[in-house]
Amino acid sequence: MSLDIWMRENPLTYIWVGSYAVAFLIFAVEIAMVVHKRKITLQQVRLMREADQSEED
Amino acid sequence: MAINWFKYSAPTTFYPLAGKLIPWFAISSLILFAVGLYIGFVVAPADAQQGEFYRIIFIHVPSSIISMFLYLIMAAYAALGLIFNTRLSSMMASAIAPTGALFAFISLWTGALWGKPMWGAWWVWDARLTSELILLFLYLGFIALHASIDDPRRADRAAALLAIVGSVNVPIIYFSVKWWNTLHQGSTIKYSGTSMHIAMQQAMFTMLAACWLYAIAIALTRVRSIILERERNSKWITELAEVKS
Amino acid sequence: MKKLSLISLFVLVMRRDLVLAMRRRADVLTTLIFFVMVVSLFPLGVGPEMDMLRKMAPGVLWVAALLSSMLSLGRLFSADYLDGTLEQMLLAPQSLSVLVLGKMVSHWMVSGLPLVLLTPVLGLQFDMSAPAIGVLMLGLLLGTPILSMVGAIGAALTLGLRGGGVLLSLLVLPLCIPVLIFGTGAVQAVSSGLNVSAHLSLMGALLVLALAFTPWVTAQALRISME
Amino acid sequence: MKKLSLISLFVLVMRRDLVLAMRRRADVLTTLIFFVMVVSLFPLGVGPEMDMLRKMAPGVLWVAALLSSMLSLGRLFSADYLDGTLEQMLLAPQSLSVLVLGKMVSHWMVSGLPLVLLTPVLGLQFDMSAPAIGVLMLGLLLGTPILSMVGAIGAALTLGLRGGGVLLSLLVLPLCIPVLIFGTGAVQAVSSGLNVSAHLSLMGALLVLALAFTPWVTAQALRISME
Amino acid sequence: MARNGQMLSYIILRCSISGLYFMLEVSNLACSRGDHRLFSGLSFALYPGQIMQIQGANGSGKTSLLRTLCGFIMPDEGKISWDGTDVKDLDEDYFAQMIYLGHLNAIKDELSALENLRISAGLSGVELNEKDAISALRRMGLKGRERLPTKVLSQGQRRRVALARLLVNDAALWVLDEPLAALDVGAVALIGELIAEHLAGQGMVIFTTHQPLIVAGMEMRSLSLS
Amino acid sequence: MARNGQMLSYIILRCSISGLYFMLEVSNLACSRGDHRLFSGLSFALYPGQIMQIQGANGSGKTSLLRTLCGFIMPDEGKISWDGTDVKDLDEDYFAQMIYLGHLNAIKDELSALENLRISAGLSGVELNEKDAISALRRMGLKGRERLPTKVLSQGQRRRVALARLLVNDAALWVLDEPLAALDVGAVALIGELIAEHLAGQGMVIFTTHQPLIVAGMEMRSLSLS
Ligand code: HEM
Ligand SMILES: Nc1ncnc2c1ncn2[C@@H]1O[C@H](COP(=O)(O)OP(=O)(O)OP(=O)(O)O)[C@@H](O)[C@H]1O
Ligand SMILES: Nc1ncnc2c1ncn2[C@@H]1O[C@H](COP(=O)(O)OP(=O)(O)OP(=O)(O)O)[C@@H](O)[C@H]1O
Ligand SMILES: [Mg+2]
Ligand SMILES: [Mg+2]
Repeated sequence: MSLDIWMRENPLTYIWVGSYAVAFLIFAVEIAMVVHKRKITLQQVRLMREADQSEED
Repeated sequence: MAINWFKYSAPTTFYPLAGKLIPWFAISSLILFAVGLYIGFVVAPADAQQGEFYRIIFIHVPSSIISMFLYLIMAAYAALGLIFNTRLSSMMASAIAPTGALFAFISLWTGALWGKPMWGAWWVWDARLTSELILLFLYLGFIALHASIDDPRRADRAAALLAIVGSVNVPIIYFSVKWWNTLHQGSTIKYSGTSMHIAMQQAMFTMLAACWLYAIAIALTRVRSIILERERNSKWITELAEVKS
Repeated sequence: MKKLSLISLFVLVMRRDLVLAMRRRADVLTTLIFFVMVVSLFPLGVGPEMDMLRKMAPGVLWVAALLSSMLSLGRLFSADYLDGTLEQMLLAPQSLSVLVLGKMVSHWMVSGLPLVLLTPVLGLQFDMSAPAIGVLMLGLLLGTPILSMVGAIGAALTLGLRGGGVLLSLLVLPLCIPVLIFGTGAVQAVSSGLNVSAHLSLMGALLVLALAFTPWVTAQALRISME
Repeated sequence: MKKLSLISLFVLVMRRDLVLAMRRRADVLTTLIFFVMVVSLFPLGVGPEMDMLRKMAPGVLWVAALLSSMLSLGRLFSADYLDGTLEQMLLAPQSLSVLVLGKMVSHWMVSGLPLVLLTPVLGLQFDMSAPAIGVLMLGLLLGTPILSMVGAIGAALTLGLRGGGVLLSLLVLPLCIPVLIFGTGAVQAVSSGLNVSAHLSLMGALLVLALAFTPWVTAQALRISME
Repeated sequence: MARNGQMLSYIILRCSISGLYFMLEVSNLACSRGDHRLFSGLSFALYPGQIMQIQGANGSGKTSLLRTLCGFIMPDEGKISWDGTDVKDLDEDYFAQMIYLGHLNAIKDELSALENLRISAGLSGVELNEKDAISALRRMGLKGRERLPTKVLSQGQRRRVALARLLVNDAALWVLDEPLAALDVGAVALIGELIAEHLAGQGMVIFTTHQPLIVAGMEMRSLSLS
Repeated sequence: MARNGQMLSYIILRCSISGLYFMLEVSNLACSRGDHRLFSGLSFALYPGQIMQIQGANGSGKTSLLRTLCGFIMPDEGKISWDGTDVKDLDEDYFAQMIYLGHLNAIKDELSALENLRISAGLSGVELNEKDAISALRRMGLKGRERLPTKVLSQGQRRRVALARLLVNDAALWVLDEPLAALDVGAVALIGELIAEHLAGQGMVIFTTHQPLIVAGMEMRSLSLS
């Protein structure tokens, strides 16, 4: 019940905290994940390349 | 003027191209988000019936629409990959899936938050809502199947078959739940004559465009990682500047 | 040596699967008992109000049918996969789709048909009216083959993957939702005195569609999974 | 060579199973999603009336939890059985019960705990009140370990039998009915303003009992199944 | 390739013996599993009456090669052709001409040896009557066990049931992955005989084994993967 | 049994070498599967430093005998004793002294060879550090593949991972059911070496195989089941 009252008194805060902040948080997490994945993949590819090079030597 | 489309469907050329495009998509998405939010929250007036709560629409509708379209795009890419055996299309499909699932999730989440003040319940089992939930399950099924198969080629092909069968199911789900008592409102955007305030409309379209650009930028970034991962043994990868450094 | 025709190949595969099912009679029975048990758990979990139970009945029965055919689907190809028979089937010089259809039909006869026959008893437990039970049975009769056939696609795709059973449900359940909705819709329609033929003919259409496409799709899925 | 203590054996087995579960992350997720999906199927089958759904909710959630832990139980020993690890475990010169307990605990952490954490969201979908959701979660927190442990006995007994999954449910579901009844009873009690501690403490007692006996019983069942 | 002249006469001969016999040709085949290139640039041809052993240490790619020949694994490069046509285009016509025996026995525990044999013959398109099936099983040394469920047979007996399929099929090409695994001395000799007969009837055999296999009077070609 | 005198000195010797070594004694053992009596009246004893091969055609009961020795199958008659005590009473103390390697490899596809080896050592009560595990795997010819998931290994490589357990365990009695299956020539020779070392350290081996196994400088006893 208290949530209902609070919600009606502060609609904009409700919208922002509940919807927009969550949505943008999800975007942020997704961006972080994608960037992290790129970092990890690049690292792996570099490692593989170094391993190959040391094998050739 | 013959453009060689196949040239761009090869990972070799697509990888640098995507790298060049991503910043543009990202920056314009950011700008449009700012503009859209400004119009939506400052310019547009409060709604007569719903008061301030209607402002959820500016994130809810774009994410709903995008989640549905992304599924079709994903299925189309997957089908291309399955039929013509083009590696890039399959990679695109698996790059799109997580974004689509997240948009479906955002749509559900924002819808639920909108439902509480409007309908007095976080969730009702009506047609729209249910089909959006099932869409989320279809995305998750695609992702789960892809993740449980280790051999990437088999994973691509199996997931593609699932995506195609799933896309046949999307309209069926949509219509089969149609006659349920529906709380969710129908289309507000019509091609001719609209009931919406002009600023509301502007805000919504701006946010829609911003979300699209965001989705594209994210999918392209993800597909670049996938290309790197899958093609790590080919020569052109080891000669990339970012790998050499 | 005499060559086999397509029909006799279909019959051979179907008969083989039925014979195997009879040799492991316990499997068939357990699917059935699972169905009965899931249906009976609800009154325990929900409480004994007859009015509510009557309303729930079609939904509960359909969900239970869905779940129990999901469970038995896990076995559709996996035994053949593990012992190498499936490899040999893919190397068979005949149409794989026909072979797959044979397996689907025998799966339905073993796991779908008995559920339909058991429905009246369970319907009575939930105090359903006779016409409602009739429509429920008709719906299940049209719907369970669709479950077997659509499920076969999922079974083929998840072949050899760990967690197959659960993954299978994840893939197949969303695809089966229309069947569930039409099936329960028909019963609700008859309970409120409406015409049921729309629902049932839609299910018939789905069945024809499934018959036409799923064997081929499943065959493709099997080829993908064997790589 | 250093000898292992019982505790470190327990930790070894538990860690091994958790590592395996993480390697097959998809499995863990799919169990969860299966749970969500089964719960969501009911409103589709039963119809969207909120009042009825609210009443059904605890029953549906408990039945879904029961089913999804049943399904994931099939994998508890079967992978180890098929690749011969179980043979080696039976030949281990340490207490088999400790080893089994390790497997049970990791099974619960992977398949029971997440369900508990997911319950609030599903409760909201069914429009349950906050205290009801709280009691439901507490009940599941006490009850899901019991399901894992009692289920392990069934999993051990049905080892290597085809149709294991269904047979397993058949054996284990009846044993789990008390848990279901106390669990849903607690929620109904809180909804009607009654005291819930009786139900919950009974479940706690069941949990202690299960902890004391099931590992040993499961170990015996494994020995029988391997002959 | 001084053999080609001789080959032609074979090809003409075989038509009169037992159906059509063709040749298997592999050119420039490359295959990788995971990131690892198993072999590349592999070319060979197998003509009627020839036998070839694939050799190599554990993990050198023998199984992978055989499975590629069956179309289970798609090669990275190269072509496999049967009588000049790519097997991808032939598909079911190719399958009718070949038989594959892998690590797995493809027999059902619940069915008897007899039922297993008749059904697997049926799957490969041949209708087999009971008498022929029994005599094939007897030849494989399973006398008295034809009607037992195969579940109770030992490792080697189960392998024999699987091998009986070779006797009831007129496929030209036998692809055998470690056919001798789990077999005792007597059975190994028997397999040698069967292969010799098959070759004498202008069949072709390609196989792997880590045990010595003696095929009387045949020149054994071998291909080493390293 | 002229050996018994010699044996006693062994028994005294071994205490100083590597823990306690006992003897395995089987008397009047009978076993049947289904209605079929596989063997009966079987008696033998195995002393430290001895090796015994169980011989017999397919289906003669070799696997059944080995599984009986491990306690998986209960014998119809007869007794198996370890240092004079019935193994049924010894139970876990007996298991600590023996290691069984069956048809199945007991390795997990998702884990690397290294993880597999460390865990299976743990299960048999031994804490194994990474360095020792790696050196055992290298000895088995798996260099460079220690950290790959075993799923991607070939049939023979997987068998090698399973066999590596023999190197990291100090059990006195090795029970090996067709240890050579799927192994190439090099690996077979290696197993011969390992067995010779184990015997030299007063270990005992009982095994079956259909392939010849040469164990340098050891007298091979054999037991025929028919
Ligand atoms: C969890 C709850 C909800 C879900 C899953 C959901 C889902 C959707 C979906 C899928 C669409 C896109 C439909 C289309 O473009 O054809 C949509 C659009 C829309 N939703 Fe929701 N919705 C939810 C709650 C709500 C609530 C509570 C409201 C307001 C009372 C609302 C208002 C709208 C509006 C105005 C549109 C735009 C319709 C159009 O222009 O076509 N939604 N929603
Ligand atoms: N559960 C059972 N019921 C009935 N008979 C069985 C059962 N298990 C095994 N047998 C029979 O027991 C005999 C011995 O089997 P076992 O596996 O011990 O043979 P083996 O000597 O190991 O043969 P192989 O060399 O082929 O591995 C076989 O003839 C088999 O048919
Ligand atoms: N799916 C896979 N992913 C990655 N590597 C694989 C995969 N399958 C096989 N390999 C690797 O390919 C190599 C060849 O395997 P294959 O089974 O063809 O060997 P083989 O010659 O048959 O060996 P064996 O004699 O031991 O049976 C092995 O080194 C194995 O590790
Ligand atoms: Mg091999
Ligand atoms: Mg054996």
